[in-house]
Amino acid sequence: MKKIEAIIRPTKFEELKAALEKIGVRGMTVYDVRGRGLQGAEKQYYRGQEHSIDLFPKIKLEIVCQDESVENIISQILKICKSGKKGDGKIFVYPVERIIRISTREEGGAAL
Amino acid sequence: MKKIEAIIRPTKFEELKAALEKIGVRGMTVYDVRGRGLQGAEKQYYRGQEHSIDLFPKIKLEIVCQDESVENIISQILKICKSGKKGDGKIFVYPVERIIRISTREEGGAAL
Amino acid sequence: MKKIEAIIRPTKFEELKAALEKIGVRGMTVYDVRGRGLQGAEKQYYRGQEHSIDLFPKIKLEIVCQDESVENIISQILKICKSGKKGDGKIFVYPVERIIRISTREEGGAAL
Amino acid sequence: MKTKFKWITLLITLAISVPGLPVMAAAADAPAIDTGDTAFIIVCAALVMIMTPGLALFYGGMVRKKNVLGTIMQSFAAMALVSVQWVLIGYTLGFGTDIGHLIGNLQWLGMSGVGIDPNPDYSATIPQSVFAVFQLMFAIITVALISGSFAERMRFPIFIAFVLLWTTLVYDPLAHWVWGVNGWLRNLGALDFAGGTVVHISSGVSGLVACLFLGRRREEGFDAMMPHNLPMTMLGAALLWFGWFGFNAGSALGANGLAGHAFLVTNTCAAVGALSWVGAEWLHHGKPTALGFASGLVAGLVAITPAAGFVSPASSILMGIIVGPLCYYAVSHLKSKFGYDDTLDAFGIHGVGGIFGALATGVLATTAVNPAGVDGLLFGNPHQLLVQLIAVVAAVAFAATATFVILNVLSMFASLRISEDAEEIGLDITQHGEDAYSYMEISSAQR
Amino acid sequence: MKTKFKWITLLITLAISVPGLPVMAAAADAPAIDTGDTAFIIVCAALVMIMTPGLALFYGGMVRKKNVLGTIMQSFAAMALVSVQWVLIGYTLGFGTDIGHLIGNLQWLGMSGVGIDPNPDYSATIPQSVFAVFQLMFAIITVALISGSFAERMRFPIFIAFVLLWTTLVYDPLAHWVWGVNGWLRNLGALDFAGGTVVHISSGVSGLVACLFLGRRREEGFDAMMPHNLPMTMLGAALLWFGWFGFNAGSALGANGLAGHAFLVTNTCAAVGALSWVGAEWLHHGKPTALGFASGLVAGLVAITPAAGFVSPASSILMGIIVGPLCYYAVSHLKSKFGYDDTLDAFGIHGVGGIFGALATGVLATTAVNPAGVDGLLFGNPHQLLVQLIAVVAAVAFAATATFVILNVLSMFASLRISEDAEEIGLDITQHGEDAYSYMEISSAQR
Amino acid sequence: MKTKFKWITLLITLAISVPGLPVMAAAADAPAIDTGDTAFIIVCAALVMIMTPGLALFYGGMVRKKNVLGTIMQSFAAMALVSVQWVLIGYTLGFGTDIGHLIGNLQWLGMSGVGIDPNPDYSATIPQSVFAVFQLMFAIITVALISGSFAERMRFPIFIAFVLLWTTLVYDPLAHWVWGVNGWLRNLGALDFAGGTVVHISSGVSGLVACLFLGRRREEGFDAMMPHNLPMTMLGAALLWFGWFGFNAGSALGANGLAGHAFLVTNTCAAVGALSWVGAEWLHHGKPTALGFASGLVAGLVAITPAAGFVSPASSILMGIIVGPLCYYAVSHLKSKFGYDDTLDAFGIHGVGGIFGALATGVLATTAVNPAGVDGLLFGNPHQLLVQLIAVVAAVAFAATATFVILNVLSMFASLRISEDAEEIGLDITQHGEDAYSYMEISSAQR
Ligand SMILES: Nc1ncnc2c1ncn2[C@@H]1O[C@H](COP(=O)(O)OP(=O)(O)O)[C@@H](O)[C@H]1O
Ligand SMILES: Nc1ncnc2c1ncn2[C@@H]1O[C@H](COP(=O)(O)OP(=O)(O)O)[C@@H](O)[C@H]1O
Ligand SMILES: Nc1ncnc2c1ncn2[C@@H]1O[C@H](COP(=O)(O)OP(=O)(O)O)[C@@H](O)[C@H]1O
Repeated sequence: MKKIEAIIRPTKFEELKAALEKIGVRGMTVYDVRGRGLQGAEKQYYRGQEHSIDLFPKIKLEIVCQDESVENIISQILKICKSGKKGDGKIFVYPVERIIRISTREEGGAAL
Repeated sequence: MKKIEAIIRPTKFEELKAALEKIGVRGMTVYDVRGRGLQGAEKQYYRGQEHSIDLFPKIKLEIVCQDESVENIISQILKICKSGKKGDGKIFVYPVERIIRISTREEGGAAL
Repeated sequence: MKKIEAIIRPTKFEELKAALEKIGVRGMTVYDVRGRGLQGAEKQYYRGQEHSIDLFPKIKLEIVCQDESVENIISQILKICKSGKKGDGKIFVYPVERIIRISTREEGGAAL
Repeated sequence: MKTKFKWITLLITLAISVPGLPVMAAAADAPAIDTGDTAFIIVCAALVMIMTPGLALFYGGMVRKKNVLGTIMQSFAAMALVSVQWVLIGYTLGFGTDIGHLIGNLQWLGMSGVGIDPNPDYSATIPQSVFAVFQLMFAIITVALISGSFAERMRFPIFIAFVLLWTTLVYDPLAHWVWGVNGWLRNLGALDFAGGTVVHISSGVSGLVACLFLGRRREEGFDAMMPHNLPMTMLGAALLWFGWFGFNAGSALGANGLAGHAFLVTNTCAAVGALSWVGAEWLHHGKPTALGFASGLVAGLVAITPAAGFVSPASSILMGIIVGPLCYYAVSHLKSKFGYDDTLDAFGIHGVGGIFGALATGVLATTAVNPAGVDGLLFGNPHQLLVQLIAVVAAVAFAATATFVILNVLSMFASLRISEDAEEIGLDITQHGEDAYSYMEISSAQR
Repeated sequence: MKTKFKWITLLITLAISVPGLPVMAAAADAPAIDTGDTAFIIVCAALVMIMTPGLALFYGGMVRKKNVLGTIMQSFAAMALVSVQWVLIGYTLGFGTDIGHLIGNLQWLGMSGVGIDPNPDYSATIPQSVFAVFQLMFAIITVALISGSFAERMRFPIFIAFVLLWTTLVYDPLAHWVWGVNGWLRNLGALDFAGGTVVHISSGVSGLVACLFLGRRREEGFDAMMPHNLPMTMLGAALLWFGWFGFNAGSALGANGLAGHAFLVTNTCAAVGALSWVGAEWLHHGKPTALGFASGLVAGLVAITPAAGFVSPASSILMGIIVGPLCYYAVSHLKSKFGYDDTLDAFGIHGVGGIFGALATGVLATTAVNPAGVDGLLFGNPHQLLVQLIAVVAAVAFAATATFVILNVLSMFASLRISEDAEEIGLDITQHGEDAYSYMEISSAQR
Repeated sequence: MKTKFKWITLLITLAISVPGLPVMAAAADAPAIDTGDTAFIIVCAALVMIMTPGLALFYGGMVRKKNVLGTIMQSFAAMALVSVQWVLIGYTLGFGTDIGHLIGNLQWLGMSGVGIDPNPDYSATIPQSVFAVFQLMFAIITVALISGSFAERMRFPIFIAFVLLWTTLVYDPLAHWVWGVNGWLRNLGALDFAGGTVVHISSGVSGLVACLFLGRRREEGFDAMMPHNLPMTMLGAALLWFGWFGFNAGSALGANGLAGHAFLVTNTCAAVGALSWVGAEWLHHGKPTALGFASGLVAGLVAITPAAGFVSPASSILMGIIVGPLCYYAVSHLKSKFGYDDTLDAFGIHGVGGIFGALATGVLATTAVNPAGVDGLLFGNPHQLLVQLIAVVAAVAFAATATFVILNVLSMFASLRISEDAEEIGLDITQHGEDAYSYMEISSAQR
C-alpha cells in the first residue's frame, strides 16, 4: 500500500477531483497548506513597508491506494495539474504499513 | 517507531483526546482537513444553483509512538470513533525513522 | 530521500525559514496545526465556565530532501528553534519512496 | 399556481381599496406635527431597527461556525415576518382601541387609517405612521431575542411558525396591557418606560420555557462549544448599544429633555453593567473577558430600559452595579445548577435583567426626574413596587404559559428540533443549504 | 513635481477666491430653515452614506477571499472619487439651472454659492449644502452598485477612470432628466420618488453591459466559487436596509408624514421581498437560504424606491411579493440561460428590480397617499404607466449606450481586465498588494 | 464584602439625594428648547458613540489574531470607564464654571443640576443633558485613540488605570482650555471646531510618549506582523467616517447651515485624504492599498476636524491633498527612521494630522464661511496662525508631559507590559482568557 501526496495549485483541485473520480479514486484527504519551491515571490505592502510573499496557498491531496494504482493516479495528476510553469507542485510517494476503516474495522485493501 | 494517523469525525475528537490521555498518550499533532470516502454528499445552494458538498470537515490526529503502543492506541480510536456509519474515518500506520525533541535534543524513544 | 517534519513554535518560523534559505533549502510545505506534548495548559473562560486549552497553535514544516542533507537541516532547526522550554516542538524523519515535480515530470533528486 | 393567483388578486383588491381610505385627507386640519420630534422618532426607528441585525451578530458570533447563518437567519427572519404581521394586524392589536383592557381592536387592520395624522393618545406631535414603525421595531427585536435560548437546534420552519404565533399571541397583547390606553397594567400604574416588561421579561421567560421544552443540545456537556467569532459578538454588542439610544431615548416620543435624560442614564447603566459584570468575573475566576463585557453591557441596557425615563443618573449607576453580577450569577451558576441549556442566555440576561429592572424601577423612580412619572419605594411610595411586582408576575405567567402552549401545539404537527445528524452537520447546511465561510483554499462544494 | 506645485497653487487660489463669494452673506434674509427638516436630512445623508460601506460588505462577502479587498475597495474608491467629483462639478451638472432639459449649468461649480440658503426649487426648508450632500450620497452608491457585475476581474486603474467617466456622463445627466427642474423626464411627469430609475435601473443596466463587455471570469464554469463570508454579506445587507430608510424617507426632504409613509412602505416591501425570494427558492430547490433572504430584501428595497412616496402599504406588499421571485428567476435562470457573468447580480437585482419598480409605480401610485403625486393605472390613469415606460426605456438606452462607449474608449488605452495569473492570485494581492486575512499562524509575508 | 456594602449604601444615598435637586424644576421657565436641534444633537451623540466601536474594529483588524480581543477591549473599556468618569466628575471639570482659566469647578459633580434646561454658555437650544452626553462621546474616543500606539503589549489592569488618570488629568483640562468659557486657549482665540487639538493632537502625542515609554514589541523587527483582518479594518473605517458626521456637523450644536457646511467639508476632506494617501503610496511603491485608503480617510477626517466650521470646500480639498502624503510619510518613513513602535500609528495619523489641521485652520479659516469665526493667514490675519501654533505647542507639551508622568507613576506600582511569554501567546488568552476565533474544527479548549 502506498500514500500519494500531491501538492497542487488550488485552481486545479476541482478538475483533478473530477478526473480521479472517473478512474474510481474517491477516497482522499485534503489539506490547506502553504508552500514554496521555485515559484517567485509576490510583493505585499503594509503602511509603506514592503514584504515579499514567498509562501503560496496550495492544496495537498493525500490518497492511500494499492501499489498497482499508483501509476494511474500519478498520471492523472500530471495530466491535469501540469501547466509547465513554476509552482505547479510536487508529488511524493510514501510507504504505508497498515490501513483500518473505523466504521467496519476492515483492514488492508478491504479498507480502501 | 510508528506514526498513527487517524482521520475522525470532529464531534468525536474531545472524547478521543480524553480517552487517549487516560492510557498515557498525550503527545499528538492535530490537523483540520477535508475528506471524502464513502460518505454521501450534502447539497449547497448559491443563487439558485445546486452544488454538492462532497468533502467533509474531518480532524486528523497524528500520534508518533513506540511500536508496542500501536495496538492499544488503535483500539482506543476504534472504541470511541466507531459509530458504524459511513464517514467514521480511517486509521493509517506509517514507519518513522527518527524522532528528536527540540527542547532537549533527545532522540528516539526518549523524545516521545 | 527523506522527509523531515518539524513541528515548531509559530514565532520561530520566519527565522527558521531565513536560516534554511541560507543553507540552500528553499522547497517546503507548511501546515497550521495544533499540538500538544509536555507544554502546560492555559485557561479559557466562557460565561464563567473554565476550559483548559491543551492544544497549542504550532507550525509544521515538511521538507523533502536528499539523505545527505538531513543532518544539516536538523541542526539548523535545532539551532533556531531550541529555547530549552517545553513546547519547543519535535522533529520526525520519514522515508520517501518517490518524488515527481509536476511542472517538468522530473523524478527523484532532480525534482527537488 | 391557481391558489397563488387568487392570493395576488386578493392583494390587488386590497391595494386598490386601502389607499381609498382618507389616509392623508385630514392633512389640512391635522394636529400640529413637530418636525423635530418627527425627525427624531423616524431616526430612532432606524436605530431600533439596526438592533436586530446587531443581535444577529451578537448571537451569531457566540455559536459554533456551523450554526452561524442559521442563528443570524433567525433574527433576520423575525425582522421580515414581524414587519408584515405588524402592518397587517399586530399594530392594531397592540394599539387599537381597547377591548376589555386586554387587546386592541381591529380599527387599524392593514394600517388602514394610519397616516400622517398624529394619534394623540400616544404621540401628539408625530404622524401616526411614524409611531407605528417605531413600535414595530420593538416587536421585531423581542421575538428575535428569544432565539438565543434555543439556538443551534430548532428547525427553521418551526421557527417561522413560532415567530408568527408568539408575536401575535404574546407580544401584541402584552404591549397592549402595558402601553395601550386602557390596558390593564397601564391602568394599574405599572411603569415601563421603554419595554423592560414587554420586551425583555417576555422574551427572556419565553426563552427559558422554550429551551426547557426543546431540551439540551446533544453535544452539550461534552464538547467545549466555544464562540466561533467573538469580534462579531463585540460588533453586535456595539450595534445594540448604539440602537438602544433610539430604543430608550426615542421612548420619550419627542426630542426633549426626557429623551436627553433617558440617553444619559441608558449610557451610564450600560457602562456600569459592563464594568460590574467584568468585575464579578475578575473576582470569580481572575479574567475580565470581552464576552463578559458585552454581556454586562447588554444586562445594563436591559435593566435601565423600564427605568430610563424615571430614575436619576445615580440610580442608573446603582442599577448597573447590581445587574452585572446578578446576571453573571444567573448564567454562570443558576444555569448549570438547574441544567437548562439556555444556549446564549436570553433568559439569564433579558429575563433576569428585565425582572430586576422592572422592580428597581418601582424602588428608584422619582418624580424629580419625570413629573409625569411616579415615585418609587425609596421616594416614599412602596405601592409602586407592588404594582411593578404585579406587572412582572403577570408578564412572566402570561409569557411562560403562552409559549408553552404554542410549542406544545406546534410539536403536535412536526418535530421542533433538527435531527442528531443535522446537529452534527449544523444548521447552516441542513436548514439553509449554505456554508458560512470559505476561508480554505479547498472549496468543499462542487459544481 | 513642478506640475504638482502648479496644481497646489491653483487650488490655493481657489481656496482664497471661493469663500470670497457670499456663501453665507444672505444668511439674514434666507427663507426660513426648519431645524427639524434640516436635522432629518443631515442624518439621512449619513444614513445613505453608510449604505456604500454596507454594499462593500454585501458584495465583499460574496466573492472569494482572494478578491475581498479588491471588491471592498471598489465601493470605497467610488465614495472618495464621487465625493470629489460631486463637489467640483457633479452637483451643478445634476441640479444647476437647466440647459435644454438635458443637463444643469455650471452655476454651482466647486460648490460656489451653495451655502446655508435653501434652494426652494428642491427643498425650501433646509440649507442647500444639506441638499447637496444628501444627493451626493445617491451618486456614490449608484456607481458602486455597478461594480457587482464585473467583480473579481477589473483592473483598479480602469475602475477609477470608469467611475469618474460614468458618474459624470451617465449619472449626472440622468439625475437631471428625472429630478432636475425642467429635466425632460420630470417634465414628462415620470415618477421616481427616491431613485429607482436614476440609481437602480441605470446601475443595473450598466452592470449588464459591463459584464458582457469584459467577459466571463476565467475560472467561472468549472469552479464552484462560493461566497467566502456570508455573515459579512448579511451585515452588509443590514446596513443597506438601515441606510435605505435615509434613502427613501429622506427623499421626502423633510421630517413629515410623507417621510413616515415612505419609511413604512420601504420596510414592508423589503420584508416581503425577502420572504417571497426565500419562498421562491424554497419551492424551487427546497432550502431557504440566508443569501436569498438578503438578496430578496435588497430586491424589495429596490422595487419600492421609486414608489415609496406614492403607493399604499398594501401595494408595497404586492410589489414585494412579485419582486422576490422575479429577481430570483433573473439570477438563477436568466443569467445561466444567456450566459453572462453578472458576478454579484447587480443587473439581476437592481436592473430587473428597478425596472419592475418603475413600472409598478405607474400602476399603483395613488394621490390618496400623496396628493402631490399622480394616480397610476389601477387608479384610472393608464397614461402614467406609459410615462414610466418611456422613462425606463430612456434610462436603459442611455445607460447602456453610454456605458458601452465609455468602456470602448477605455479599452483603447489599456486592458480592462487583470491577467489570467492575476485572476488566479486574486485582486487583493495583484491590485492592492495586500492579503485580506491572516488567520493562519503561518505568515506568508516576510520582512 | 463589608466595604462593598458601604459603597452600595453610599450610592443609594446618592440616588436619593441627587434627584432631590431640582433637575427639572425650572422646566417651566427654561429657555426655548428647539426640537430640531435637540433631535440633531441626540442623534449626533449616538453617531459619535459608534465611532469608538468603529475604532475598535479599525484597530482590531490591524493587529495579529491573537491580540484582536485585547485590542477591541481597550476601546470598549474606554467607553465604559469614561462614561462613568464623565458622569461623576469629567463633565464638570471640562465645562463647569472656570477656575483660573485652567479647569471647571465641581458644580455639576455627578451630573447634579444637569437636566433639561439648556446651558446657554454652550448651547442655548438643547437640554444641557444632551450637550453633556454629546461631549462625553468625544472624551471616550480620545483616550481610546491612544491605545493604537501601544497595542499588543499593555497589561489590561494598567490600561484601566491609564484611562481613568489620563481622561481626568489630560482630557478634561484640555477640553476646558479650548472649549470652556474662560479657558485660556479659548480666550486666546484658538480655533478648534470639533476637537483637532483636544482630541487628535492630545491623543496622538500621548500615544507617541506611551509607545516610547513602553518600548517596542519583542517580536517586532523580525516578524512581518501583518494585519489579521483587513475587511474588519475597512468596516471600522466606515463606521468612523459615518460617526464623524456627528462629530463635526454636530459640533455646530444645532441643525443649521453651519452643520451642513461642516458635513460637506468633512466628507470632502476625508475623500481627498483617502485619495492623496493612496496616490502617495502608488507613486512610492506602486500599489494603492485598502489600508492606505482607510488610513488616508482617517487622516483627512482628523485634519478637517478643527477646521470644519471655518474653511471653504476648496480649502478642505487642499487640506486633504496635503494631509494624506504627510501622514503617509510619517508612518512609512519617520517611524522607521526614529525607530519607535507606534503599533497602529495613532501618532502618525492623529498626532501629525491633528497638528497639521490645527495650523491649516489658522491659515485657511475665513469669516466668509462662518461670521462667528475669524480669518486666517490667507485672509489677511497672520495672527491667527500664531494663536493656533501656541495652542498646538501647549497641547503637545501638556499631553506629552502629563502622559509621561502618569506612566511613570503607574510603572512604580506594577509592570506596564505583559511578559515575553504573554506576548507570544497574545493578549486575548493571557489578559482575557479568550480565543477570538474558533474557525477550525479542532476546538483547542476542553471542558
Ligand atoms: N523539498 C520540498 N519539500 C516539501 N515540499 C516541497 C518541496 N519542494 C516543493 N514543495 C511543495 O511543492 C509546492 C510546489 O512547488 P513549486 O513552487 O512548484 O516548485 P517546483 O517548481 O520546484 O515544483 C511548493 O509550494 C511546496 O508546497
Ligand atoms: N483512500 C484514502 N486516502 C486518503 N484518505 C482517505 C481515503 N479514504 C478515506 N479517507 C479519509 O477518511 C475519511 C473517512 O472516510 P469515510 O467517508 O468514512 O469512508 P470510509 O467509510 O471508506 O471510511 C475521509 O473523509 C477521508 O478524509
Ligand atoms: N507523540 C507525538 N506525536 C505527534 N506529535 C507530537 C507528539 N509529541 C509532540 N508532538 C507535537 O510536537 C509539539 C511540541 O511538543 P511539546 O509540547 O514541545 O512537547 P515536548 O516538550 O515533548 O516536545 C506538540 O505540540 C505536538 O504538535
